Amino acid sequence: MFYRENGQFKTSYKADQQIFPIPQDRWVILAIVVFAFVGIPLLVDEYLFRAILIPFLILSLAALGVNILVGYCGQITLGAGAFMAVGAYASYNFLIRVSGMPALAAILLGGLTAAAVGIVFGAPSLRVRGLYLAVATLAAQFFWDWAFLRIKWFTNDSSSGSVSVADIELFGWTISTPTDKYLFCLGILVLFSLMAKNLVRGSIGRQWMAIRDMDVAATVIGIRPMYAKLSAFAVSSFYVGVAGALWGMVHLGSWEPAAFSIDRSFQLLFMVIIGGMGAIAGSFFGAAFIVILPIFLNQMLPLVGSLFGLEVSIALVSHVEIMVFGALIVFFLIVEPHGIARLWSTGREKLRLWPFPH
Amino acid sequence: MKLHKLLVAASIAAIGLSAALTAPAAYAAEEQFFPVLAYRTGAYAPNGAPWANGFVDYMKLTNARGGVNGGKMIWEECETAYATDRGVECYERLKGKHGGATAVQPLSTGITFALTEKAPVDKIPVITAGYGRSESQDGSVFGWNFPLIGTYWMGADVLVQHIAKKEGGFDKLKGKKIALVYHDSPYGKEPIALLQERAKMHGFELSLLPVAHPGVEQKATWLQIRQNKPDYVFLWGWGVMNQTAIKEAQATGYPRDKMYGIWWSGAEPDVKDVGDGAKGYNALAMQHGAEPNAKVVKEVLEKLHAKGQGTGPKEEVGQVLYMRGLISSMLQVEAVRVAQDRYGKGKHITGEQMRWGLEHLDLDQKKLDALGFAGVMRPVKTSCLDHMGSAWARIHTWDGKKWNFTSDWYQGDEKVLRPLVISTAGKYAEEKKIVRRTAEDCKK
Amino acid sequence: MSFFLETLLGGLMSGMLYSLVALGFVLIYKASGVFNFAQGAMVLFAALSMARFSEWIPEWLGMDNLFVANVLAFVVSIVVMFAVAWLVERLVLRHLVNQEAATLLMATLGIAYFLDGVGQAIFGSDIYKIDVGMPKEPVMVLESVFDGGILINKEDFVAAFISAMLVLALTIFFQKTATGRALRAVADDHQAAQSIGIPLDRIWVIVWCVAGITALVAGVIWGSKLGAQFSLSTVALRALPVVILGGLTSVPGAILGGLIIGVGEKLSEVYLGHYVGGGIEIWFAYMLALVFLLFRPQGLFGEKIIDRV
Amino acid sequence: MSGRKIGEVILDLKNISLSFGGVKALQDISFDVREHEVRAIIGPNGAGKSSMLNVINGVYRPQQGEIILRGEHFANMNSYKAAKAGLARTFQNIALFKGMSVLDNIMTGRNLKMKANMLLQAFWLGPAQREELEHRLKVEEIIDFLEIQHIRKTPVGRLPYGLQKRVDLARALAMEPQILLLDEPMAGMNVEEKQDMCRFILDVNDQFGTTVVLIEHDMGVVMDISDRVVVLDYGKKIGDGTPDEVRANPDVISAYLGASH
Repeated sequence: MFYRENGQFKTSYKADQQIFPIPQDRWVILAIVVFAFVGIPLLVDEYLFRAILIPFLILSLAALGVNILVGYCGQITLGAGAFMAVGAYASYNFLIRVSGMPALAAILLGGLTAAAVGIVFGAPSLRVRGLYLAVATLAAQFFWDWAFLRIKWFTNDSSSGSVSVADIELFGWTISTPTDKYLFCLGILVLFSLMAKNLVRGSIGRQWMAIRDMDVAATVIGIRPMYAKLSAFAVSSFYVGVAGALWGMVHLGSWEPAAFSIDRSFQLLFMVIIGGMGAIAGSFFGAAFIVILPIFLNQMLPLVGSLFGLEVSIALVSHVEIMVFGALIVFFLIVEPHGIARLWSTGREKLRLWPFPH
Repeated sequence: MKLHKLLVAASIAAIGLSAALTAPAAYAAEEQFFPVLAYRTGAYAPNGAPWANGFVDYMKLTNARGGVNGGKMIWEECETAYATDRGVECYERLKGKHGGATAVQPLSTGITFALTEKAPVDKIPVITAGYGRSESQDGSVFGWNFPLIGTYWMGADVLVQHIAKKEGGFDKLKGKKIALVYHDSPYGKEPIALLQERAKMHGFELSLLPVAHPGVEQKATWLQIRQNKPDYVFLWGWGVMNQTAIKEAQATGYPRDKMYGIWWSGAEPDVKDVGDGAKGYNALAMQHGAEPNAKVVKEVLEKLHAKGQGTGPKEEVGQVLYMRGLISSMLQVEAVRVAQDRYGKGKHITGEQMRWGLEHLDLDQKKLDALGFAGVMRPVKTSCLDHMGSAWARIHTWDGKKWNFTSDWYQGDEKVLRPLVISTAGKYAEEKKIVRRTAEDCKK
Repeated sequence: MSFFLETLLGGLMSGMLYSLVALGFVLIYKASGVFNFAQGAMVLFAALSMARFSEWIPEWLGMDNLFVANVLAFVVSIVVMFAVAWLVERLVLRHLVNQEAATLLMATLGIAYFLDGVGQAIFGSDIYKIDVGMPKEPVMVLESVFDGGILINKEDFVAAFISAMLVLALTIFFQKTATGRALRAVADDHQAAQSIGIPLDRIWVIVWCVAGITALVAGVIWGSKLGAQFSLSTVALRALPVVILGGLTSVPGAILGGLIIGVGEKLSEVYLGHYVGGGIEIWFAYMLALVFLLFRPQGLFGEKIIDRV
Repeated sequence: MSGRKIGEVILDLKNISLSFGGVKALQDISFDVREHEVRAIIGPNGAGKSSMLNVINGVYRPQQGEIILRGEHFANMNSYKAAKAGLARTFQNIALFKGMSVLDNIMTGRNLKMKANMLLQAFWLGPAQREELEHRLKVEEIIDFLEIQHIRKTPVGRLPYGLQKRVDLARALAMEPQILLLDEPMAGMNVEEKQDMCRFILDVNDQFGTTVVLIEHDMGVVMDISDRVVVLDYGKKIGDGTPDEVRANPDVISAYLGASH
């Protein structure tokens, strides 16, 4: 009833070009962001912060990056984990090797390093696509897995190959409690989401989508595939790299290359497929879904089992978990290739028309 | 469309429920809660499962014996699949339950690294019996890590001592070639620092041969071994990597009796499928080996498995990894007892009190015998500065059917270990801006 | 020299197994344009099925003959793989006809996860033994020619022989039988094949069945070597560079590509690895494939793809 | 043909030959296009018309021949250079960006003229925002011109065929091209839609002075709207001239007109 646009008219193209042209949407989103900053820290306990909310924020950021590449520019990647690793180790090295380096700058530089590496490994996209590109990105994954294990310089000669950092500081604010970490990641995510939205609604975003939808036609109207694809790889890897830096330095505190293994790459791709390719919101839905589902199954299945007098072992739970992931991927690809984000917007369309469905 | 709605509804329900389920539950004051970070799936499941079974069985046994001064042990399992992030999630989920976890045992060096950062904040001791970071023996820097009764540096040290003895003295090691075949992870890399130190001391040649996770592809590794013909091969593998290594050794004709595994490469799942092919293969025994005749094993069979209350299959009881889980569990239960002696018998022990207990563990032979561990292990005595407590180990050898002890007891050489521990821990302290605990602090 | 030959032989033997998995990739890709990421999961599934049924069947029937048990387990496993093929076509592929290649690729990734989960839920996640009587001890040959001779693994030779037999059988199947010819027709032109009355859905089921059999053979060989366990599913990732090198549409390409990757991996690891600390074989294979991609995207024997506007 | 004045040769194609493997798609073709004129390329199916357009804007590279665009010589074009030089085109089998809205599709046509860098865009800072608005105004003019205001925000995939063709034209027009290449702009349309499309083409030619090169099957339309016609058959040029001249050319009659009508 309140979700009605009657009587709202745009009087300028500027008004029409806003991110959320419908005022109700604007207010709802604003309310969510305010709640996330103010309400959640008051309500939530440490477990939710550490085990769900912080991973959710960081993986959303990474999924956002993957979505730019896969969803907006139509280039497949199975190496996102490697770019997270590059971001994490690069920012680690900037932090410990350059004295007086502010942590935030180290994180952003980590992202930029990942962007540069992304451009190198994205170069094959100029000649190949689909499966072949997937192989190129897998090459990145395996190479960096190896490099961070083997090249001691990257890990500051740590004997075990595992690195750790102290709590980071931001303009005198030491980020140590879960709430601090949450707020820091949330701030970055909000900023980066806004930037991503701006990019995809502007000319660069249109170039990416043009390349995705019909690359020959895109070239004919003067879009350079090289610039469009490599910029998508760069921006995507930047996001993924920053996410990697946050994952290592803020969430884990100490980590090893296995934290960014090929499973992580698949997980990020799944987030984008399930959440919604080519939709910013899809990245959040996908990340939320994939972070929560295993925890949910872990707690629910034994309960459900006990209703029927069965004991559900943790082994079975985790088998069921990967089965559910697999089945959901197939389900979404068949039934709703645009993922949860599309389900959401379909629901919203309905709401706009409610209670008159036609 | 219906399916769509169902899906949305399910996701909302999921969020709501997991929030509801994580709300702190009521607990009885005298119960001690232990999270069990296990892995029964993935590439390392065959080795992770028996450990977890032994671990849980001892807590069951403790309760069957009437608890610690009447206080019961309670626990909850969480699947980590040997993945660090899942392990961290498990830890976060479980650490606050039932009035807070008393201690946690990650059973993964990677997870140990992650939890090392969290333990001082949460004030929950991290027990890593026979794994984890070797320098965490230094309790003045690693206040919350307890690599009880064995670290990888100590293990590697004992292996070198053993072959020196076989060769007839450390001076005979000069010019010898030793190859380390290791799991390419923090776990596998741990012994490198010590072995390099020893190589410098005695002039043997150390070659490092990493094997990528999960370790099923070792052909190239063993071809290199065949080319270099090292005098000894040390194996630092886990899960399927171990039996693959032994099979490849068989296939390339490397003598199994020149192979020495760390204690995580010397259990039944590592050799039983290779059968005769593994005959002569040696591994370090972290004090205990397979102990089918131990008193405590008989007690478990009698009090738990005979009543259908055992965890896992009955045949497993007494096997190497099962025993490791059992001992790990026993050490923490005994630490609870020590803490209760100071903070009140039958009372609930907090993480901080548990640390005190772990730092004042003193299991002499008499206590061990009483617990049914006679002949299984040697006394353990920890202190504020020494979080390992015991550095004894021996070698056992597979005869095609079972593991048999084939050496005397060895002790890790303090003169070699201590400086390495101190300097590495110092580097960590510097990185993390940690102030060393002094003898004064220890008294608190 | 003798060491070089041993390395070469070792590489060829690993390569043979890669070829077997790559063959599964190629068969499905040729007939349906789907790149089947789930081939590795199928190998695991088949190996688990083989291992467990050879253990269960004697229990059920109360007999004690390893050979009969193995034969029965093999037959049951074939039936299981056929069921998998049929379900995949029914539940997944049928609904994704004419979708983009990338979508199909991701769908098979989903299938892979699902199979990994189901396989372990049904058959368990321990290491299981497949004992088909493969010889384990090595022999030395050519001792008169080289100093120390060359070490040969009988097991590898038996495996290579079985692989070769399978390839031969498949070749006969494709060249001589009506179904085989129909499959080739589909590969050449979907519409043409349909217009002469070959039902596409049945072709897909058949080709997934054939891929299931190659997965089973690969699973048995590998399983008897390494034990049937979870890590087998990662083999798909190792065989992926093979098809890039050999070309996605070429059976000889899969075989030759497998051998090249196998040899390349081992030689690089043994001769280059220690300069950089070892463990380079996985990414070396991928880099090899990547370099290849840049210069000859269609692979050694693949058909050139021309984009039409 | 009111106020416009046909000018000098703007695009000159000399001895173009193109083959795919063994198939000769174009053999030694030469013709020119004058400024402001409507130039048609006709011929039976498979005559090489689309290939000709693809050569002109650089999608295909001819093995021989040269393209002279406003006095500049090119052995072969590439699509980007062609777009920069003021060539725009539409496609026979509509090549719209099907995941994007009509407005976004047309906005892509402004791409070459948009200069704000990525950082400005990311933060939606002054210049980027102003630029977006400026080009939006231009695009809205084209939307008005082609009468597609009502479908602005619709994803192109949901539009009927005729409208898609119109959006395709709009996207090309958004580039403000000097030469517009149209590949069968009226294929598959009904009479009414064809009339609309004819009107749009002539208006573009008339109001903006855009040179138009078009391929079309409908002879009536071609003869009505074009100034000069080139006729291809089996990759060879068999006629060139005004509609009347071509209509009278015996080769053309036998090869094309006679055969198909």
